[in-house]
Amino acid sequence: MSTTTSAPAAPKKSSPGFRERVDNLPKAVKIALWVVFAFFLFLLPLLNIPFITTEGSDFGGVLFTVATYVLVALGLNIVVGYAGLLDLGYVGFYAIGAYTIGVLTSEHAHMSWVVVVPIAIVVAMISGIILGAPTLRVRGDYLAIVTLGFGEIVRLTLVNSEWLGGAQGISDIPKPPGLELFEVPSIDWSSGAPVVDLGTTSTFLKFGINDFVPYYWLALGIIGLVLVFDILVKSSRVGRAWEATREDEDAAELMGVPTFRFKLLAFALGAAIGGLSGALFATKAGFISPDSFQLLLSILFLAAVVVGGAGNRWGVIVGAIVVAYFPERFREFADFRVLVFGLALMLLAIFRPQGLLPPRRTVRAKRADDRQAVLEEGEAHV
Amino acid sequence: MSDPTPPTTGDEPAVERTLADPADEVTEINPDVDIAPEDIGVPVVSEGERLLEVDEVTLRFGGVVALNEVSFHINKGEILGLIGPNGAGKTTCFNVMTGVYQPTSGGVRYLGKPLGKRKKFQITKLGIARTFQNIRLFANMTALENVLVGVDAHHSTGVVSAMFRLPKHRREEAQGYARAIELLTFMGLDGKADELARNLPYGDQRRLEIARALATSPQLLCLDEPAAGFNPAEKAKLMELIRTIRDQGYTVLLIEHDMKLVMGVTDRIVVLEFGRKIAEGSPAEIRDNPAVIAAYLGVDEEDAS
Amino acid sequence: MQNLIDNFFAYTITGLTIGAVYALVALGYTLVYGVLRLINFAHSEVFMYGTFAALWVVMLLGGRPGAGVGQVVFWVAMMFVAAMAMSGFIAVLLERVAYRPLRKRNAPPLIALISAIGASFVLAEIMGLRSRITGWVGLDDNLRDYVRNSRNNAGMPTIIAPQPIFTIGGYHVTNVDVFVIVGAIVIMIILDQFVKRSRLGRGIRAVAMDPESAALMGVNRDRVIQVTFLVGGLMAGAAAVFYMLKIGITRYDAGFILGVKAFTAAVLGGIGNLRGALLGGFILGLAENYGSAVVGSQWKDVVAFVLLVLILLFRPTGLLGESLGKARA
Amino acid sequence: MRSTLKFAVPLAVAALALGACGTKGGDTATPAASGGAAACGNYKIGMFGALTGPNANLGIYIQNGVNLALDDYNKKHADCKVTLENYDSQGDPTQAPALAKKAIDDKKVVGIVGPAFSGESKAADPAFNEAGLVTITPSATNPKLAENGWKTFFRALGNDATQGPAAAKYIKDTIKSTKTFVIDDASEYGKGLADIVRQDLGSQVIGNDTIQQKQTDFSASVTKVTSSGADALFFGGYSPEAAPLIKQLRDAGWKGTFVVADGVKDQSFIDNAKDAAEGTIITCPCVPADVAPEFQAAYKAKYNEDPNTYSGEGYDSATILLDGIAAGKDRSSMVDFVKSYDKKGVTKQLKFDAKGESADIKVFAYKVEGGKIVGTGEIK
Repeated sequence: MSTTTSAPAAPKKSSPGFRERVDNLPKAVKIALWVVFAFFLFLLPLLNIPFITTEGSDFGGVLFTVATYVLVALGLNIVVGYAGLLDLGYVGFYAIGAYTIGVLTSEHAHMSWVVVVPIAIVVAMISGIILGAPTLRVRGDYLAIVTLGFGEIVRLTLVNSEWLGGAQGISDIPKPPGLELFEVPSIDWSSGAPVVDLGTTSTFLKFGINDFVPYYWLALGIIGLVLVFDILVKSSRVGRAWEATREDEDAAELMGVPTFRFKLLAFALGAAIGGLSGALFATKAGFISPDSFQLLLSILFLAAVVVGGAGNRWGVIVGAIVVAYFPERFREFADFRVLVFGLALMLLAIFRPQGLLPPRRTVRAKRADDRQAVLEEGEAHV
Repeated sequence: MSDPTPPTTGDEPAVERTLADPADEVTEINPDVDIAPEDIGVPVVSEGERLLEVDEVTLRFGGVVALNEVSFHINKGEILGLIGPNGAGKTTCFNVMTGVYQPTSGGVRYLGKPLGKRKKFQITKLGIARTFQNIRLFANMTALENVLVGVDAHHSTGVVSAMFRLPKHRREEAQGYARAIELLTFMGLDGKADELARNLPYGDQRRLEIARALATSPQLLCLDEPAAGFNPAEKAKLMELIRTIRDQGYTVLLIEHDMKLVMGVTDRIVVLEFGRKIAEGSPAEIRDNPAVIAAYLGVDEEDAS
Repeated sequence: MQNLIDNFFAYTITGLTIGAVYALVALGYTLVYGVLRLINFAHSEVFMYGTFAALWVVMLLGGRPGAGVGQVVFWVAMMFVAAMAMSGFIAVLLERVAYRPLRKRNAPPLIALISAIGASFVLAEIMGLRSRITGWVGLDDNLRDYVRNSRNNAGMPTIIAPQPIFTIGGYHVTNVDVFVIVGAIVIMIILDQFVKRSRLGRGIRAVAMDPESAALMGVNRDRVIQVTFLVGGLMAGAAAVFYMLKIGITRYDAGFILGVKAFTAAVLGGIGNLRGALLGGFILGLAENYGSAVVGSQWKDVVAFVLLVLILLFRPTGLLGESLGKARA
Repeated sequence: MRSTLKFAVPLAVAALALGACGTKGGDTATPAASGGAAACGNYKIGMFGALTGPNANLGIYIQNGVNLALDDYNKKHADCKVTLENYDSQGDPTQAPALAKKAIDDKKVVGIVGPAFSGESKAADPAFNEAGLVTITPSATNPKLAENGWKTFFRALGNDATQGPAAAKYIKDTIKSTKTFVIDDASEYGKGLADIVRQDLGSQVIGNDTIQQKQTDFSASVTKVTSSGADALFFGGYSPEAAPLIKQLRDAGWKGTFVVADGVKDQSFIDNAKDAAEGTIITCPCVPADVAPEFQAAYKAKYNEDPNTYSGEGYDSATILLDGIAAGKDRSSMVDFVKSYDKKGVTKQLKFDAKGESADIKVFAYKVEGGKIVGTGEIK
């Protein structure tokens, strides 16, 4: 049977070298590599690696921010990347998640964090459905402006509603319950070489005021879960239906895909993940106000998705890191951050129009190939 | 990760496939692959009965009458040709049958029941599938995935099943892959399952569209000018393919410009002109029908050839 | 509510004035969208540069005009020339730098939006950082008045002193109100005629209708697109003048919200439809004012967006439908 | 490897671009050139607030005052200079906590001037409190900030609760307004202030409206004000909105008195509103510049302009911390030092009550006359 490698010159087909070599590794080695990588990510804020670590702001805090962007980007990727719906008001869901936490743990009730986070997800999801049900029937470009309006409506409602704290916002959002299992030391590089610094440690899952590392760990764990969810759902009927809808809505409908239902599903799931990230943000910040949910944020979120490569989950993660990390890393050029960011967006659009990591159809194709091989084996055994 | 899949097609297909010459540039179909519609709850009518009736359908766009009281029917198991000069309303008629347009008056009955205001995807689920005149594949999905979308029409895996990999998801995926491979093999596209649809050669794209439509397990397969852009040799092959599809138990409605193709393959023919039915009958009858000859001669020599 | 009834004409006239500005800016969105199917996100900055050009030309020519009618006409004319030149230039530049390279590479539509967003940031920030930029090149002292407090408001002297000229329903309609509303409509009519009758206008319509056929018929697509941007920029420049006459104060980020509103107006009327932009702008201006009167100014934007959603629900292609191509030939 | 290289290039380009621009941009936070004597602590004080971005003006005015105080100190203690560490929050509460952590982790930092805004204070002050790092804010005026029991919180100016009643008193007693219209901008500051004025003026408030920040067209509000027949308008908000608001009101022929608070005490208000600004009354819990002529002269000498809003408070806040350093205090002992501080500063007698509020608050009225903000005396 012929394989994909003989494909006629596909445009922009990524060279297989690195990827293939990784793919060809034995499964055990692959898993081990993943574990090591995950471990590295968890330790990153404590390693204080020179050059990578942000000088101007606390690295743990910055990493947490990056992690929330990653989470947001994963959620928005379902909407924009998979289902092809242009959403310019994603910050609305982010705000709804955060405010659900604020209202239920501080402003009007004192419920437990563990209970409230699922509520926040559900509330965001419902708001996604409420917004999507009437608007998803309008055409793509109109959806952009409608969602943009939604984001602003949410923010203005927050500003002008006394019940939600108005412009003052909501303070004293309690910390989540911690565990305090063990302490992790950090690395000190001030002597020029790495030295383990037992004086500066982070306690595993003690959610304090002055140590952002545990929040980062929490966010990282949630990202892991969302990623697994994303992978499982994408590689199913649901994922195919989204893609078919994105590619050609009418044809999809005529092939039996209830496109509206799937668009709404994408919207709801995206909203839920947006709400979850907002909830995380509120938890760590302890204080939220409408100022934290400006329209600009929606645009940054969208930029993260598109810069990375809409439709590719690894791409949007890279995009989120670029959008959230670089401005903090190059903080000393603060005044020019937005200018340079804008320039970078333009350059990217011109020189890398598919995003930093475009969707890897070839990888998927390969997986399909494996399936086929399995099928044949199955047949041969009978 | 993949699930052990029970073979649904018996042994021959695998053998057939291995025998196919990979060096062969022209894609050959594998007519022996059994692609008969699956038992997925679509009611089956016995051969010869009316599968679909178009009943005095009129469709107006503003002041323009696109279809004017058109009536005809399709019998189970036949190949019905729907022909007519450009702009006669053939595709519009298709669109009414598949729910893209609602008729201004009249209606379409499927298995004796009116389609009413059913949505497009619901009609597909009932068992009417179509291809498009200008190819509309999911360009950035692989050939296999294109077909899978069609198979999925009768699946119900949702987020929860997918998330927890419940037995339903596994069963449907396994069944879906098996069916998709079967169809691709039938179409001679099994070697190209992993190609992006947009990278396939033109002829393969046409065939992939048919495979995708068949994947929805239709009672009625509507082909909208499937031979457009083909050379005579390819057209001949396509006719053979259409006949094979019918022989496997499908009913086929064929829109076509090319009279020769239609004459050679269809059982009955309906002729439209300016949104009106001007003739109906066997190929022989149509060939001799003066109204049809006039319509074709009066319009476009080339098309009538 | 009572307040709205009592001052109905005041709210209406002032709503129409700001609506006229929305409408003119909306034209830029609608033209570009009609031709390229692209939300020109950076169009708001095209407008913003126009406001600064109008301001600077007044400063450059001595700051404060005398009274007489001749003087006023001269100053307003200078503002139009400067603002339209600046906005037109920025719009064409934008097309060359941010969009044309993408078109040449057949980039997906979403990426064009990203480029537009990037361009919008760059343009706004350049204006916001202009004092720093002049500082580098050593022009800070010479240009101090133009760049001082570049993140802050920049205000200009009154050019047309508002004088009530007639009274309707208790509201004293001023010369500025009349000038803005009538001026916007006149400009709109000129544009409508241009698109309808001129050769370039026909080109624009042809490309909007069917780019490929237009190309086959010998229409130079690039040129048409460039002209479209230019025309959109000129309209934004005119809007900038009206804005400065009415509001008199601008800022590096003044375009953003106004741009969102203007785009809303374009969608409201039916994007791609020139008369739709006019109608959408006026309706949006009125709706905002009436809404502010009834529920408070803080809900102004909410009123605007809710109106948009409602209209799209019942008329999915906007009030007049989308039809630059079909624009009533 | 080619694929990795492909996306590495744009990244590198972006990074280079950032780098290239930055070097030109310059940076005010230059670390100390060298340490002084062995006993010298090489202490730093932090400046926490918006130094870049849309809200940077206020932060820079404060920073100017702080730098002036540092110059004074370092002139006297040339052997052991104190340096300034900038924490540029851009006024964004989201960025504030990580910056606070950075300041806390830098053990050389013994005190913070800031955070400048109320929002970022709420986000960052809990952390400062827990770490025991003193903050003296020269500009955050939300009354509730002092209610949190933060032992490290000090405020070098009056809060809105002192300014609001004074503004109401002025409207009632000096302007003798009987029909007052009140508008706020829905911001924490503006709405807080306007609500106090509304409460104090009671029934003489004949109309209310709320605008949005960054709004430029106020036609609806203008109609409301003019149709109400108000003889005075209090606006709770900042100068970017105040300038177009009064301009449009005057264009519509409204003749009443425009009263605003310290958020509008800013030359840019006059520059932009031009003639329309004339006669505007500005209340401010800040001492007129001519009360401290030396400070005014020094400021003008260094920055070539008059001290602006909160420059004096910035100077005073920094001076308190520098006095503490001179007295040999470190981070932990600084809290008590500030608590018991009692000296005359350029803006007022610097002394704090148990909550960290300034003990000696006077609110002054200013008036815009001939394109200048002129003090007209204390509101008593």
